[in-house]
Amino acid sequence: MTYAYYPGCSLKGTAIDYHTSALALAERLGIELKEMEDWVCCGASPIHQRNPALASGVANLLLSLSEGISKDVAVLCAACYHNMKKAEVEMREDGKKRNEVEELSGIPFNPEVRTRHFLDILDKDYGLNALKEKVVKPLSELRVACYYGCLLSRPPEIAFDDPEQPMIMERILEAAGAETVSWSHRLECCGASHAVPLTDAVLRLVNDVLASARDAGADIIACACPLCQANLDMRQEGIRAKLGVAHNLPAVYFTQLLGIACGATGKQVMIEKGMVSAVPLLRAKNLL
Amino acid sequence: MSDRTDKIREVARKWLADGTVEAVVGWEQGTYREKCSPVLVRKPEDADRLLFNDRCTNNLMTYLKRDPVRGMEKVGVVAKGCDIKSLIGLLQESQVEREKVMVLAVTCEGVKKDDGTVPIKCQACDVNTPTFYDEIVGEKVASNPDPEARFKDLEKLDAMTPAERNSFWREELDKCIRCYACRQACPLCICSRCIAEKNQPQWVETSPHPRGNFSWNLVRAYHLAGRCVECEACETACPVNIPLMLLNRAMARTVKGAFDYEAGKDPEVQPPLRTFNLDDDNSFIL
Amino acid sequence: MPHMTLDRTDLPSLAEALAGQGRRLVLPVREGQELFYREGADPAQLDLSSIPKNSIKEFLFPKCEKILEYEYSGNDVIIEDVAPDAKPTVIFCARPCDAASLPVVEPLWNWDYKDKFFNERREQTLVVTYACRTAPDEACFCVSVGLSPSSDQGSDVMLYGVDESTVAVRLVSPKGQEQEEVFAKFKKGEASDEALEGFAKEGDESLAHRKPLDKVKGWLEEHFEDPLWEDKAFRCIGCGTCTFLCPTCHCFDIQDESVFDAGCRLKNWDGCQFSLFTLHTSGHNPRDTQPKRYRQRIYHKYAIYPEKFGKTLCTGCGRCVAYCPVNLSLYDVVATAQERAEKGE
Amino acid sequence: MSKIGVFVCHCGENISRTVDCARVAKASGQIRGVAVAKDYKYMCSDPGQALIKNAIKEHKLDGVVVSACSPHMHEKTFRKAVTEAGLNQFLCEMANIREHCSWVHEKEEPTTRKAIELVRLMVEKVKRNMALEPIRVDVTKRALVIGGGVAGIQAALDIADGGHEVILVEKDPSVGGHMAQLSETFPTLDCSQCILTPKMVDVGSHPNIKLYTYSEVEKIEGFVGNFKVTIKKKARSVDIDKCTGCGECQLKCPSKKIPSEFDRGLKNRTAIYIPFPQAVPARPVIDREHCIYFTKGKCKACQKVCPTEAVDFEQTDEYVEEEVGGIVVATGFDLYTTDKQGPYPDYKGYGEYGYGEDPDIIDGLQFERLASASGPTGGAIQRPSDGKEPKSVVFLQCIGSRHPSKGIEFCSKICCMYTAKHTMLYKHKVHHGTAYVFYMDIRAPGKGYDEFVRRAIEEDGAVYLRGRVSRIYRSGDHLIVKGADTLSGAAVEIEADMVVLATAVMPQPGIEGLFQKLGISYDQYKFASEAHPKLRPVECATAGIFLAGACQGPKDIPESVAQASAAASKALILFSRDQMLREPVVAKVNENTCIACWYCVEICPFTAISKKDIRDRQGNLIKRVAEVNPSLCTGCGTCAATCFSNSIDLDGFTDEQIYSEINSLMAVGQDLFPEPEKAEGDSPDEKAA
Amino acid sequence: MSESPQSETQKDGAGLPEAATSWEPRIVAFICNWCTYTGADLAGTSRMKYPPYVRVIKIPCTGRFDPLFMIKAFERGADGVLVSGCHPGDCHYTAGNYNARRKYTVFKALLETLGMDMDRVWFSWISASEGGKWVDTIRKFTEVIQEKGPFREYREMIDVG
Repeated sequence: MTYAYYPGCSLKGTAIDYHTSALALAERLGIELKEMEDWVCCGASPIHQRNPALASGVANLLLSLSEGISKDVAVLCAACYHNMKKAEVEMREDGKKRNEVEELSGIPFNPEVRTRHFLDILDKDYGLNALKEKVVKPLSELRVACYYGCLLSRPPEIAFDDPEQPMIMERILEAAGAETVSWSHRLECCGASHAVPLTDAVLRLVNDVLASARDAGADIIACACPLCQANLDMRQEGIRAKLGVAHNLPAVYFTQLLGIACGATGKQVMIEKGMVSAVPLLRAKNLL
Repeated sequence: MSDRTDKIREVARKWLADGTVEAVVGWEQGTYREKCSPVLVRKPEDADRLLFNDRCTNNLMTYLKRDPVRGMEKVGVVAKGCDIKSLIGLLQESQVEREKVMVLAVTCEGVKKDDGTVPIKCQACDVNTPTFYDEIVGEKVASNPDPEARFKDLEKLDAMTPAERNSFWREELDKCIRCYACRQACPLCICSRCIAEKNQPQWVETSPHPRGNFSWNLVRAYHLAGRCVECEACETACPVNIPLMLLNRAMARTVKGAFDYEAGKDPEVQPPLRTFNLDDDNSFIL
Repeated sequence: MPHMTLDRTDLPSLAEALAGQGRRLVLPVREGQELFYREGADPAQLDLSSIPKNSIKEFLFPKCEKILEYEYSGNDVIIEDVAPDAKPTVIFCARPCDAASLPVVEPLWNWDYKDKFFNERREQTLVVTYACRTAPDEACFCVSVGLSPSSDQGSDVMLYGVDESTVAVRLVSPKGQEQEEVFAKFKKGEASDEALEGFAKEGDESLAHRKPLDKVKGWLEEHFEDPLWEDKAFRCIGCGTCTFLCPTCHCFDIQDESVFDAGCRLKNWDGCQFSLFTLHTSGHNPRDTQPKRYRQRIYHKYAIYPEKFGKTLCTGCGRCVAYCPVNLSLYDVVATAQERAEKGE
Repeated sequence: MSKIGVFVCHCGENISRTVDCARVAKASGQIRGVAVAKDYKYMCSDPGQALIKNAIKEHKLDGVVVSACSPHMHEKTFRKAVTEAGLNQFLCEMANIREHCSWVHEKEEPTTRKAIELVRLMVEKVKRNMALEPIRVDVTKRALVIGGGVAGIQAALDIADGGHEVILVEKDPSVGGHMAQLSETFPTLDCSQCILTPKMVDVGSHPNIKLYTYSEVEKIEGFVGNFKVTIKKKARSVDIDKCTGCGECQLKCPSKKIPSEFDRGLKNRTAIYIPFPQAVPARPVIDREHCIYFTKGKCKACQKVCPTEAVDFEQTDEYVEEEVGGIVVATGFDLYTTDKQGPYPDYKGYGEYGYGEDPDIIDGLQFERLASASGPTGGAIQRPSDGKEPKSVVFLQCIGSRHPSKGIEFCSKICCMYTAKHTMLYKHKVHHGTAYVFYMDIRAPGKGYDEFVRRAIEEDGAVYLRGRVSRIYRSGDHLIVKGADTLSGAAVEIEADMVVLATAVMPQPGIEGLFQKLGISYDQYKFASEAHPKLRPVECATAGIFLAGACQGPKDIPESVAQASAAASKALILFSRDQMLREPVVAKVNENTCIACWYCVEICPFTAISKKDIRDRQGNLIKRVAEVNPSLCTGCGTCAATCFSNSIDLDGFTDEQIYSEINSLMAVGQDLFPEPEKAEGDSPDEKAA
Repeated sequence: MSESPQSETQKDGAGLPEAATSWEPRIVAFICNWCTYTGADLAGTSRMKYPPYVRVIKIPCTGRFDPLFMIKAFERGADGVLVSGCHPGDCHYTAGNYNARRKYTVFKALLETLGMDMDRVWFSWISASEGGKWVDTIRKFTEVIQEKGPFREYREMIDVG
């Protein structure tokens, strides 16, 4: 199983733990994530506001880089996925749009190439049964709130699960032995785009998400988006200071939890990187 | 090849001896050049007349709809993968009852035409090892169809202007002598009374003049659209060398494109002109 | 008597010269893998490498011919005769078996009714035959019906390719002799009768394996019901290729084609291999199975026609053997009859 | 030689203004086979018709062409006229030289020529017309009504009152359907059961109605006027003749925790149960899936307590055959489920709303039960989780409906009205409560409907918010409903005690199986299809089968009842004669040349073609051929055009007729290679002049 | 009614126009009884105008249309053939037009392969309410045929025999 891997810029920077843990997990599962050469930033999130055609052009360029590796481009970042998948679907279905983009990017669109989120790959290609077999350290007794955020499953045209009620992350983490909680704010926006200009609003949004997860009895939040994770993790200090609520609820990547379940060490999945450390919790559950 | 010949004889002998079938239709050695010839074997001791080689070009399914085979309780028929496509067509159209036919399939690397060349159907063959049969002989032969082969000849037609195509066909069809060898050879021309032989009213004029020839060849191709399995028997039989397969393949390409259908694949599927989809192409209708 | 010789390379010019007298020109040319006699073909394309797939029949007895026209006028029908559209014709480099078919079918067209369509064409056709030195195809069996690869039956002029560059001319009929001047223009030398003798010998030798079929008629008369017919004719698919390519088969069908208030009567080729050929209006069909129809063809050629006209309705051209799509060889069938007759079976 | 009469009408000046009618008549007279040709001012007038009738007698005509207006206008008139003169009506045809000629062309030479050609075309057709007789089909004057909801009840009662026997088949243990579950009905707010129950009783006791409850249609054979129906009576385990309906068995049944279907799970029932007190028949049935005796082999408490020994554990499914002439399909609807466990696995649910997880999120029918005086709460509005009176209720419309991404595009039609009703019922019982409604559009086009919605808003103070809800989640004692009010542009968050979802109206799950047995078509959602959306809205394309109620599409009660009566009247029309007469434009098979490829059988939309065995006297099969049932054939001719052996022809439009029509267009002596005329003048009138 | 039915008007001397003296387009239209025929009636009752060169042959449904009809029409000298019926979903017989559409698709491709002039073969859906569409269609078709002239390629074939 080889996929053309597009990390995107966050995963080489702030979300290096996502990148590292995903590779560690993939290696243990026998999935090859082969990084495409010469990739560039996908342009999320300002580009499609400024120039939608250019956004699609960049996506087309990125998709074309998969040639010689695989027809499936594996993506981890929700924003990258959103941007590329949307362009891909549009080009496949709208001949006019496709011509426009091809002209702009000077690259022919290959309708066989598909953007795939890593969750989707684990669920459909790898399979939950195969995954279960690789679990050496079940995440038992860990109560996980799976957080999708607003981008990962929307709009319906690009969704790989029910856009309003996705359960894919739950399925996967349950396969790894975790207990998942049913909670209300799993698809709410964390406000990441407004993190800088409207920090106060963002604090409130994040607080709602965290409170909802805590109320549902979660020990930890699993994310699949670098912006969400960063926001949920590092805003907790601000929330304590400004709103007087101390959540102390670790927010990590699903790949980190799965990596540990499949036998990776905490270091290998960079679990210590979080500001609200998950280490004590995981130690307590005998997972580290 | 000789190995397959032996096995065909063995199975045929067994079927005839134990009463599985009344007779077996197969090929025997012909007498002109290397040609083979269809034969009906009724007795176990005659099974040794049967053989298989790369000159076994005849599509024996055409005999299933003819006397005396038609009236038999059960008959064996030796068949290449391409011939079985015709059988599937006959089954779809209820012309043959499956339980009355024992298919003795034979794997095939491809046959040769009388002039020694390889027919297009063999270049494009995806059934070198048949999958629909009662018994099969021969080592498995992998199919390696040339995806271009099937419709390659159509390119020259496509490249012509309509007027050029029209004069091309006028010239070809003017040769027609209305012997109906194409129809007789075709395993799927199943009508007991062909439309060309009905004269009240006479939709298709029987005289071999340009107008009669045009409408006959048009109707033949139309009635085989979505049904023709491209066995090439018509073109082979044509005594005046009309390139009938160009028409048949043009129809096959249309049916594939418009209805995503290929004849001779699945006996359970509806032939395209026996059904419809609500969202069939409507773009050409005002 | 010596015969004039020509350069083989002059054959196209000769053809043109013969046609130049207002004749339509028919000659064999190559189309794909096979040769065909074609009207109006370029003489430069003349191809003598093998025996053409079609016979010369269609130039005397076309596949479709209008024989009368009619029109309604009030309650009456006005019938108008149509004159044959016969044109002076030269068939250049016919094969001996094709030329020989003409005297075979002539009595048929002049039996109780004299067919002006055939006769006028025959009258106006000059047959220039190119002799076969040896049998040009495996299917040939002219020797079996009393002909030979260099037979001059039915020919007006015989051409003999005596060597690679030279063609000898023999003017056979008065019609041929009338053309002497035209041939003389191309004369390059002379050849003796002896020079042509090799043809008969080599021709017969090349077909030494073919049996005479002299006992077939007698055998047929005794074996109308015989398992042979079922066994051989099982494979026959009734395509009619044999009859349509045959130089001697001559059956036709009469069709009236009318449009609204007027129409015409057409004479079209037909064949005894078709079930419709003998189908009665009542629905009864005396020859209701393919073996019966196949048997009929053999009987007509080897028993009925000889009985009636004293000639075998076959020139052994072998087209029915070579082009039968199911390889049902007429020769095999009649040879089997001959063999069985010889054995007294 | 034919003797055709051609009668050219001037239609006052309507035709003669642009067509030279006299010339048309004269030219027609010269067509071979035309015995007489006349023109006249008004052919459809009495003298005009008399002219035709006299000519038929005088010239012994064997065919008539009336060259006048469209056959859609006067074909019946002239066919009647020729019948009166002793000619078969199908030997009369019309050449349309008014709508298709004089009215649409200028007065010029080609116009008259066209008229002549149109006549000639029809003359050639009529020469080949056959005398046809209308097809007569015997009619069994009994009806089958499938479904015992209000539509089925109404159709059954109407037909029965019309004097014909009715077989009413209901799959549930009682008739009544969804209407029996409703509390009050819009827009009058009268009690649903009060108006329905008398009809249920009537159905149970009507001498002309044979009621099969807890039964299903197993098989249907035959065709219009002559259906044979096999009905499966499911084992009820109770002999309803012996049973008195006393209810003792229900009291003693130890298996008491089964969610009641009738109360939509808001109340429990026993394993032996009468679905609701007003049930017809008021006889219990044993639910074998939950019965302790049937699951564990021991108990029989009901049998022991039954005073009439009516409980019969040995009962098995029984099959009965009934012969009927017409069928009314009234299988009704069910609600789209909002969780994924429901009966419509093809559709995505509304997991994000939490239906099925949170007990205080309910659907419209559950609310009906809560509001019903006979319901689990006796009509008090109490939320299911703890029985508290909800202080605020949020109603969501269009749950499923008009939501393409959930797979349904249609409008369920009744939700706007019943939601308004719900808010009223709620407000009338909980005076201080607040009812919120999230809607997309308000659709209230009916008598008194819009006024009703206005009343809910203006008098009862329901808060209508135009927008959709993104999420509902529990926060302590409340449900938080997050949505958008698109009129104010604000995001809204409402603390609710209960949420009611107006879910889409869907056909009964799996109903397509029945439709296939009936041979009727259905749409992508499995709603039954009518023969024509405007002109034949209650008939199926298959003759003798009629539709009533929501099986055809979402409908409210008045519509369902109206359609049921319409379907009943269609059945009564069918039963009004001993024999039906049908247009003899039907297909016929040439058995000599039919090759039994069954293209026609597959392609016929009316299942009018079947496979027939031809046998010799010893009964040996000689061949199989297609056979057209003239009672079912509607004469579209698709089979004739599809048959490649040309073995099917269509009376009235035979190959011979069409061939002759085409032939007539080739004028004799016409120059086949004329030069196109170059236009010289601009005015076409010049040419005519 | 004063005029007696027997006093039929008979003008003498009018030449009988069996055939046009110069070429006129010959358009044959096979149209279904329920939609297009009624649509053409509507064009009449609305007094819309179109050129008089179309000859209508009524069939019950486009499902009845056999491609042989079209070929015969060309054999009889048609310069253009139109086939028209109910829009998809409107068929009086529910499915005739869907079946017809498949036949059109296949037959059209066959004619194209044979190099027929496809400007002379038109298909349309015209409903009973689309009198205007009928008029537009016939007008445009007539214009095209007038532009192209007689269908010589086909007429050459007719001339034999």
